[in-house]
Amino acid sequence: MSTRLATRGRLIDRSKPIEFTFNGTSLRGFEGDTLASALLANDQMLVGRSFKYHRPRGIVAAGSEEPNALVGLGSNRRYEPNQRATTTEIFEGLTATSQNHWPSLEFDVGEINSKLFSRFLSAGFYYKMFMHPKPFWKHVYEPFIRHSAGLGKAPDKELQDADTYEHFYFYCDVLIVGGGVAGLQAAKTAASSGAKVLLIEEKNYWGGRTPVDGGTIEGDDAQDWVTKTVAELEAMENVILRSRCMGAGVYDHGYILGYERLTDHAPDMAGPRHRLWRIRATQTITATGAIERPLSFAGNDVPGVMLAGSMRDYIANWGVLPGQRVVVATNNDDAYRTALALHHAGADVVRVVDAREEGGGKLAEEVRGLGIRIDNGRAIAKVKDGKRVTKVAICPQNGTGGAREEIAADAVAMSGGWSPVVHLWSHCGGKLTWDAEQAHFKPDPLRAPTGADGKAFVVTAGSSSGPMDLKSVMANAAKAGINATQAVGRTAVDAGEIKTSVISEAPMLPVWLMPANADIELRMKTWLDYQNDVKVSDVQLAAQEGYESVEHTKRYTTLGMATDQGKLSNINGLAILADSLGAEIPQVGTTTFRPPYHPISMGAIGGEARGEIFQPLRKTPMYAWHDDNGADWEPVGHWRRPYAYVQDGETVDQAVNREVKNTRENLGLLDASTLGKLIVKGPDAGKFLDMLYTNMMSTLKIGKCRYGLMCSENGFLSDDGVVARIDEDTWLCHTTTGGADHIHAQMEEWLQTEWWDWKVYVTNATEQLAQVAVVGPNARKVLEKLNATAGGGLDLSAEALGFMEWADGKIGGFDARAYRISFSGELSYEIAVPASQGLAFWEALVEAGQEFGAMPYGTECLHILRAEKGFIMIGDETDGTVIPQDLGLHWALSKKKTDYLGKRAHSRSHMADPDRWKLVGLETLDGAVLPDGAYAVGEGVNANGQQNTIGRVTSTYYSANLERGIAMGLVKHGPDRMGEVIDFPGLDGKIYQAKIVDPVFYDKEGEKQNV
Amino acid sequence: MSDPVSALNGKTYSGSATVTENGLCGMIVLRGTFTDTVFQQAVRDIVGCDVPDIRKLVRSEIGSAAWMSPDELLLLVDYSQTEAKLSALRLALAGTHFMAENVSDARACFTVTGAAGREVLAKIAPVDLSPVVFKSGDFRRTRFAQIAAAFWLDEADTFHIICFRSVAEYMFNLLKTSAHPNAGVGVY
Amino acid sequence: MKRYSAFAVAREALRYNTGWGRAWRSPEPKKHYDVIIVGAGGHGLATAYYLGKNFGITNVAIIEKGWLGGGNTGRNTTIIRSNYLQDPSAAIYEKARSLYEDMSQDLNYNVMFSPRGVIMLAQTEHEVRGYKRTAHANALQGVPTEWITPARVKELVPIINLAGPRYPVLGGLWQERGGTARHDAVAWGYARACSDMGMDIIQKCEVTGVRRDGDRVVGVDTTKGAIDCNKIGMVVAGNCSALSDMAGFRLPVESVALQALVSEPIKPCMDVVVMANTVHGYMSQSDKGEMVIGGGTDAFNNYTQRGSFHHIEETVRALVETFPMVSRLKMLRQWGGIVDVTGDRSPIISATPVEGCFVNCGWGTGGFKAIPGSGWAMAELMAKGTAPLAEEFSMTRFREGKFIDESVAAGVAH
Amino acid sequence: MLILECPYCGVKAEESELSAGGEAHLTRFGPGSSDDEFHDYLFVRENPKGVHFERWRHANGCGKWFHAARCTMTLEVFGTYSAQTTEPPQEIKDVITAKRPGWSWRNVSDETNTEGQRT
Ligand SMILES: Cc1cc2nc3c(=O)[nH]c(=O)nc-3n(C[C@H](O)[C@H](O)[C@H](O)COP(=O)(O)OP(=O)(O)OC[C@H]3O[C@@H](n4cnc5c(N)ncnc54)[C@H](O)[C@@H]3O)c2cc1C
Ligand SMILES: NC(=O)c1ccc[n+]([C@@H]2O[C@H](COP(=O)([O-])OP(=O)(O)OC[C@H]3O[C@@H](n4cnc5c(N)ncnc54)[C@H](O)[C@@H]3O)[C@@H](O)[C@H]2O)c1
Ligand SMILES: Cc1cc2nc3c(=O)[nH]c(=O)nc-3n(C[C@H](O)[C@H](O)[C@H](O)COP(=O)(O)O)c2cc1C
Ligand SMILES: [Zn+2]
Repeated sequence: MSTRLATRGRLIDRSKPIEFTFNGTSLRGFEGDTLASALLANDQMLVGRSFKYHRPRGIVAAGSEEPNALVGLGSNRRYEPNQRATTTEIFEGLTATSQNHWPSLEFDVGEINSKLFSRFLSAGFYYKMFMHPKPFWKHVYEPFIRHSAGLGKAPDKELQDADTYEHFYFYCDVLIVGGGVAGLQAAKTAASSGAKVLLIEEKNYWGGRTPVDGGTIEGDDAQDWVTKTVAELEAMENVILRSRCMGAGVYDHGYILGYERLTDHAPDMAGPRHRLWRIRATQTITATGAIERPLSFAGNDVPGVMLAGSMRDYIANWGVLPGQRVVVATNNDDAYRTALALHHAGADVVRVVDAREEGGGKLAEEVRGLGIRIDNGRAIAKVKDGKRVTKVAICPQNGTGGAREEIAADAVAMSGGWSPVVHLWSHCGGKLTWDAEQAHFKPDPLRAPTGADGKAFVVTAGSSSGPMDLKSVMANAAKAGINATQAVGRTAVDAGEIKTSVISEAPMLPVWLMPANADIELRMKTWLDYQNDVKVSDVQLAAQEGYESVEHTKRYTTLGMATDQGKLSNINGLAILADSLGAEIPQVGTTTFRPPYHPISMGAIGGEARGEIFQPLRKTPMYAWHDDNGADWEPVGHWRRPYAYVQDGETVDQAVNREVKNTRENLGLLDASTLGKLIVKGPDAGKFLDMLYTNMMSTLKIGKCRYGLMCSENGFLSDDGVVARIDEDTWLCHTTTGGADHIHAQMEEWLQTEWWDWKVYVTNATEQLAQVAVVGPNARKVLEKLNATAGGGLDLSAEALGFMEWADGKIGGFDARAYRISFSGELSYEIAVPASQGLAFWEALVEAGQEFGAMPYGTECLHILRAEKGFIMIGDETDGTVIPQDLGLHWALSKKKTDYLGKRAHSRSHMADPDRWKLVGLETLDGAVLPDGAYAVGEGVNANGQQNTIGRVTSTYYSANLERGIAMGLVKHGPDRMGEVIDFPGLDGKIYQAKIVDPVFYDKEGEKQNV
Repeated sequence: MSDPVSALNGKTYSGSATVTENGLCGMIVLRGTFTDTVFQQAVRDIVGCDVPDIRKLVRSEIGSAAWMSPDELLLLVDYSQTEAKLSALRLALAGTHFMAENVSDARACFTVTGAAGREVLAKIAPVDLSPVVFKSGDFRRTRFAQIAAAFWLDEADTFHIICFRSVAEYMFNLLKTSAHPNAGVGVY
Repeated sequence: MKRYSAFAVAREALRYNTGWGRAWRSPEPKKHYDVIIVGAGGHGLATAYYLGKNFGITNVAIIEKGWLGGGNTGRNTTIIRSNYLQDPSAAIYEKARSLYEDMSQDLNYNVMFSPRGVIMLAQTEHEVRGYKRTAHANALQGVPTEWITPARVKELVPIINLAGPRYPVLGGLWQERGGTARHDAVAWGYARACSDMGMDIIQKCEVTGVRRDGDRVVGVDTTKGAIDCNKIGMVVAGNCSALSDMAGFRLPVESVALQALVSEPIKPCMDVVVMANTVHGYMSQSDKGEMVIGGGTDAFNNYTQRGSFHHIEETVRALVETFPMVSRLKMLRQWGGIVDVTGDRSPIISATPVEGCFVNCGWGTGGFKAIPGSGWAMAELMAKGTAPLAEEFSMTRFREGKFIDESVAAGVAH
Repeated sequence: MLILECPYCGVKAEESELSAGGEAHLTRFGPGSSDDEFHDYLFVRENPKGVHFERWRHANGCGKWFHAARCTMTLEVFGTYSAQTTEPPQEIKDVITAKRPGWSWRNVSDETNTEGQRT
């Protein structure tokens, strides 16, 4: 029976009762309780079911190492699976449900796995079976396995998380992780140097275990020392303390993640739920303490079997007595503290089972003095199975488990010794060394993780360094503070020896199995990894089958792969493995420690980036107008561009067709602001552009424009656009929307890293200007009307501004630059105005254009218009594997220039291959639209049995002007095969027959644009 | 010609700090050789201050100059005078190798005021914003969450932020989220 | 070797599993082998297996510096698909996928190949067109794939947020026969089968030099001494540049870190593999219940098996947007692998300038799915000198400009 | 998450402010070069385990390219330096020699004082 004590409980406030529910039952706790302590206070020993065997499981630990007590917490938009009861602070209205059982926690059908099949479900059993009949894996076995695995249930598929998250970048000289006495001392020492110090502690209280374990520091009772020290640190300007903030991971170059849980303990509080601290610390001190190891005996997973240290935590911290009749099993002196705590809290310590023949030291004497029976050299043979502890069988440690004595008990406190928490030390490459005396791995200070400067950047402090007694812990912590401070170039005040109480302890005895030669029946009931149901026999089987590397054993048995990452099981597991292999533990080594120390929410990792700030959304100055006027948006990089403007009663396709016709017949307006506009200036600008473009740009006359192509060094077409020469040493290069940033970056790269002696400057002016394409037979009319009505002298007549020319001036009162260029084959002007007037200019055009039939058009119409004219589009006709020659763009490849990017590449054998597919137009025989991406089939199959192909569609549209499908494609020997009909099988099963034609479908003579 | 409008037309939000889109600001990108005395004089003539030190912004009555890179300054002037100053600058530098372009409309400007300003920025920019490290007159180019930005701190502890115009709304929402009244960190 | 079966498991259970022997032997190296495979990852082991199975070459040693399967084979997100755009890729990945279907039976080791289907989401017009193109190509390559509507996507992936809102799902390329497999088991199954054929798997033995007689390879130096051989297959993924240096030739490869992470296990909530390339995230659920999530690659050379956290952040951000419920899951563990990336991001299966020395590398971020097909082709190449599946993957293609570029159809390589 | 100090603006930039640009000190080969030269220029990389020289750009910052000397096994940064150079400066080589005696990279090593021969 687990009960709440009338006294004790330093962390709870009995004046503040709290109601919460567990599996629908209303229970009470106090402010300061964890869910685990509150459950225990209500005698709720059974809290969950194990992963594989669905064994009844209770709370074993009191901190984040807890493997069993995982619950589903909250509901709806605040539901979260797999929350640890031991790290969950209770609050009014908390709802928790246990996991991994059906139909209920008490009666779980899955338990049959444990009762009947457990011996069949040994390590790796599924690799050996479920192979026949073959389809059964997908349809029977796998679904079954998946449903019985998996722990908590998934959050609702449709609900958005109710909470928000954020990040915080923080920089300090010394970061201390862990706010136990060691962390506090290290912080105090480091802070004395004036260094900027951040101290983080995952729990909501300071001091770690010491106030529970007792002792004095500098003459004060541990708790008083903690209170005093915290106050001292809080008063210092150079120190920041954060509780509820876990050191989650240590990454390269001193980058550390802090995971601060802001509202988990009070979900109704406004503000972000979690904050991910992205800390860059010159030195990090990990003062993360030590974790107690369970003992490996049969039935060590029965609810009521608990870590000894945790049991006294429950008594001291939360005033909860987990059992009335308790057996304490140990291989070291520390567990006697639990015996004392139990006794003083009123429990009956029915036996202390000490595996050591010699027994314990001073603390043992004290226990014996209280009349408690201590059995030396003995072990727990077995705890009787069930939903809670009822009987404990005791036997000699050096035996197979025979000669048992059975005693009645309702709880067992076990201690297998303590292991330093070395996770953070190890994340970034810190190495460990084996301490045979204490039987644990501890950090090897000579092989610390190293940072950007090649020097160690992590120091450990306190029990996470190895020493377990208070005196050495404090000395080690102070030293860590001094070392870290030195490493940041400062001098700490050396406080000298820190006086503490001293209790000498007898040496511990490594005990990896209880009893030492436990028979197979017992080993099959002896748990190593509670959550993943890995037993001693599993590890032994893995070794027997040749999975000898500790990494193989881990993966074969799943030891240490559960949500606790083996905090309790790893060392015990590898000791068993070492024993099975006849090897020493350090030879076997550990598995790799990886972040996070303890699972962290995905929400926190994503941070603020959700909803409208999931990603930047780039908007042109006319964005709002488009949105108000029916824009069907298309994402283009981070931009959003109107695909079409849908009017009432129209489908998107109808809108596109309307726009296509209207632009050719009347007037279309396109927001072309996203096109890249790079200004290139300098005495060597012409020479530079000649290198970047395949054609000649240096000879372009001022006032003129030229269409240019760019290739990568690898020869592939990468961008295109119209280049205008502005003055003697200035050019303006238009790029594609996607190309703007990237071509700009590329220009800078060549200028800075290859031709750094060339005098050229580049500025990306893309966003300075809003650009509108005014397209169609009425293009000139609308602009002239603007000039006439609103003033503006720019002469836009054919004579003053010829095709492929540009001019600056005022149009309708706006400062403008007009380019007479055309991507549609129509009379067309592209007009740039300052972005701050883009919307006004656009609106002016729309209004003035009314009488000329002006309509805005979107990207799809743009595509169709250019396809009707056989103009290529980067990203359609090109895909990163296409060279200009494939597209019949030889005319744009300068013969005069000795060099330009891509030129050398074009002479490689495959690029000069006459069999390359070449651009042609394609017309279906029946006028249908060729399917996008279709391939043309050739004769036969290739060496791998694949159908041979001879071409593919690169763009295909319905042309409303021609009232038929038009397409372009790349076809083997295409230009030589005009008029031939080739077959394109569609995904719909139909074969589309298309004639190879010239790619210019509309206005072949190009008369329309030249008016 | 109609009145020029900034990306968000002066939108503002008050939380733990006040975030304001600042309207249009005259900005000239000036590239050239900093050590050239002609260049230095031109800068002095246009904005009334010397070429700033690395990662600094200097101010005068008539304008400011910010260090963008070893060969690039950002000159801040009155919006209405940008074109005139640009012409003057081009004239002054004629014959040297330089580039001067008006980028006023390519950018959006924000201020963040209030005691929580440092924290608001520290949630989204990987920069040490502690008062001993980042001081008034410091100018820094970095990223704000997923976009490039530049910012500086003035004597009145106001942060000034510049980003591209197209992402003004993203920037505003980012700062707004960061300045949520219940999301104070409490370290600065 | 004892056959694995439900019957054997039951029988052994009754005698406390005492009768199970080793899955593979751990022998000392012999002085000479016909073939030495360097690297006991999936590709190396599969190469050895098919050398034995298809060509009767069994005097083979597989030399592994660490533990077998501990390289990228042991740390990948296990996505298997063959809906590639380019013919040579589709051929080898489809060969691999079809071998996966029978692998458990063939090896008598359950590799848990789970043909649960793979969806590649199209979230931009560009992707729509890219995937339609791939679907057309696949139809002619004999790879059954299907272009599916958003409604069908939602049916297959109930946890998805179709509306975006940023990148609404416009459809997807669906390969019903794609899926996942238990990655470790693939290595272990091959290892067991190789060992059973008499091949020697030598673990904890690093190849430190390649011994040549003129232009011909004659053996290797290892941390366990020199070993002679007639042919070498270098199948060491991220370490291939180091190995080729030993042999005296260079490879067009760079080694970079690729990361992955898993959530805590939850009950089944997603039955297919989803790849969302626009936002850079992909995810599946393992049989144990974790959401298995692939991250991005660093752009710098790195041999630490760790990567930079901002890639994890980017991936998780994308997944929270795509699958809102992910927000309230927790990351359990993250890790990295060192992947070998070539100039066109497609692999190399090739003879080399050194006679008798063959190389298989460059699988980069996506070679788990290829393991059986690659082993098949590599074995044929080593045994016969040519192999149709390997033909186009020769290292000379970079000289000719004959790339195999998969990125063109909005695709990524995983 | 690396930090590299930009030699131009002095910012100790974290990786997310930078973009990595691959191997340093490549010689560009254009028309007239042999197939081997061109192939190696485009594709063959040192990819060393250990000392490496590479290019980075302070992309979310001053925008400048620079060079870094770094160890690919430990990620230690030996130094950063100007992009406008065809070989690592002597100071950087000295730093590396002190930390990694016997190092070599392409034809640069702790002994030689090459004139930055680029292969
Ligand atoms: C995070 C991540 C996610 C991935 N996701 C996917 C995915 O979803 N789908 C997919 O298809 N692919 C994926 N991949 C890629 C896939 O893992 C690899 O392509 C594949 O596993 C490579 O197998 P391999 O046998 O070539 O290499 P490895 O498995 O790396 O084996 C190479 C072996 O060579 C050994 N070796 C190296 N040097 C020496 C030496 N000198 N002497 C002896 N031995 C040596 C190594 O120790 C290693 O064991 C992913 C990779 C990573 C890292
Ligand atoms: N006699 C024994 O056998 C024995 C064994 C173990 C500990 N002890 C006693 O325990 C005390 C140890 O003091 P200490 O300060 O070294 O350890 P501690 O366990 O008291 O404190 C460590 C603190 O670090 C925190 N922490 C751990 N990982 C963290 C992370 N990733 N992020 C943030 N916080 C984290 C913990 O919550 C804890 O508060 C001493 O009094 C020692 O004598 C004794
Ligand atoms: C598909 C897959 C699923 C995994 N699932 C888990 C898991 O449930 N628990 C766990 O701890 N690790 C899991 N891992 C990660 C491994 O523990 C390990 O990190 C990975 O294999 C890399 O090895 P290393 O971390 O030892 O370097 C998984 C890995 C893969 C590839
Ligand atoms: Zn810089």
